[in-house]
Amino acid sequence: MSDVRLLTDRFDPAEELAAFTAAHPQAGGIVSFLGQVREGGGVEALELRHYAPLTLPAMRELAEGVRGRWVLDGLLVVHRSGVMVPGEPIVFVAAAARHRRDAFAAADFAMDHLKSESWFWKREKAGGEWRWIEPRAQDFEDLSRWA
Amino acid sequence: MSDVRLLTDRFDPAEELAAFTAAHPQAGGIVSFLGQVREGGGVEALELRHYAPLTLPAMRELAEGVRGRWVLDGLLVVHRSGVMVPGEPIVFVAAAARHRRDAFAAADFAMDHLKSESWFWKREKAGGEWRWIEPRAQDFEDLSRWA
Amino acid sequence: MAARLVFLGRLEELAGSGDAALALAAPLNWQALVERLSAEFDPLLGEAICGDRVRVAINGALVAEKQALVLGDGDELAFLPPVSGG
Amino acid sequence: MAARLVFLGRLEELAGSGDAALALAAPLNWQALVERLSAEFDPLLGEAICGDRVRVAINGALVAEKQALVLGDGDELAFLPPVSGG
Repeated sequence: MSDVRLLTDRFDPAEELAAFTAAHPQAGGIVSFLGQVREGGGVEALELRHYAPLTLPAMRELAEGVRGRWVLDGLLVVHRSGVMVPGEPIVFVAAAARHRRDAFAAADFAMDHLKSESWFWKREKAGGEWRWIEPRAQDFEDLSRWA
Repeated sequence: MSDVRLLTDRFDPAEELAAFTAAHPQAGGIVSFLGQVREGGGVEALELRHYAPLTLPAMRELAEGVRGRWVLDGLLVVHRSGVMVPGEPIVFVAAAARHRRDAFAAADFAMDHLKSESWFWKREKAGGEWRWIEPRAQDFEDLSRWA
Repeated sequence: MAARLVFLGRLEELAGSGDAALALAAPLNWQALVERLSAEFDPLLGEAICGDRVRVAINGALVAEKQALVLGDGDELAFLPPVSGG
Repeated sequence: MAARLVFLGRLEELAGSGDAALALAAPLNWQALVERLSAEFDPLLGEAICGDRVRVAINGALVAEKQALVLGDGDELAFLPPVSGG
């Protein structure tokens, strides 16, 4: 079973890693990715909107796809929605596996697909003004690595 | 500057992640790898020996090599020596970067090189008997990915 | 009779809000819907939702061909521009 | 006069301990050292340290060609079999 959550409130990635590690003592390796709102880039706040009927089901489907592709002991996907400030975590993905390579590939793949295919719309506040963020070409390039 | 430590006592990877994240608020992404003594494989204990004049200097040199190869905001390498029991962390590597791909590649590369080139000798206790572990062919294959 | 419309991403700006109720006298096909939205909201909104990259979901399910949909009483229709990543 | 020997990994088993002092009457070259270790510890130890995959470090520095080393008073000589990963 994978643990897939869409949260509206701030979460603590270190606590998530501790709980996930404790839940998978049989795994030799755990790879995690933490994405956070960067400080210092002039962004005052970031908002992620989602469409509830699609977003969480698609995240669960992605997790199932990852589980089918690599041999994992566990997979965790935690994603925020709503307004976040610099330093605040946006997404935390962790993959536990017997073999290191599987854990790295699974976390990497999950992030590439979350970034490019998840039902999230992002806007950023800078200089007091909100503006919607367009899809990045880099996200599609990242995705094409897995084709 | 990288944070490279060789520890003789148990450490808490979640605490390390929290401190590393707090130290790098300008990084958008942080990839970590945690290696722990697996439960359930019949191993009762694992011991890592090292040779002090070589081991930590080589870990520092590896960290410098990683910093030269990818654009990182920070790099953390924490490695245990001594006797560890199942569930206990062995190694924790974290890379903070503006770009997700750099953080993934740096952590992956650091682990492959730590596993295959670091001055550690490992023995395992199973059925009450200690036995030395030979180098694994897989470690050398992992390494050849970066050539 | 009414349907609920949901506008995601920058479509929200064109629509003036993230969701709206649309009064219906009878079921609307795609072309009639685009005309209604152009008239009641903004002609740019009507144009935007016709773009190839804007998907639609009806009652939470993605629609394969939006030109073929028919909007009826009680339906929720969501307009989904390209996602911009988490 | 004495030198310190350090045995890592499975060489420790052949040597009977992780380190040992070696009394020296005069500096020892590699061949004389292998003979001393075979005689005082175990012939298998002498054989093992000659293997291509066993590196040596003198006073903490890796030696490029172990056959060329000369062990003198106060030196620390470490025998390093292939590492087995962290």
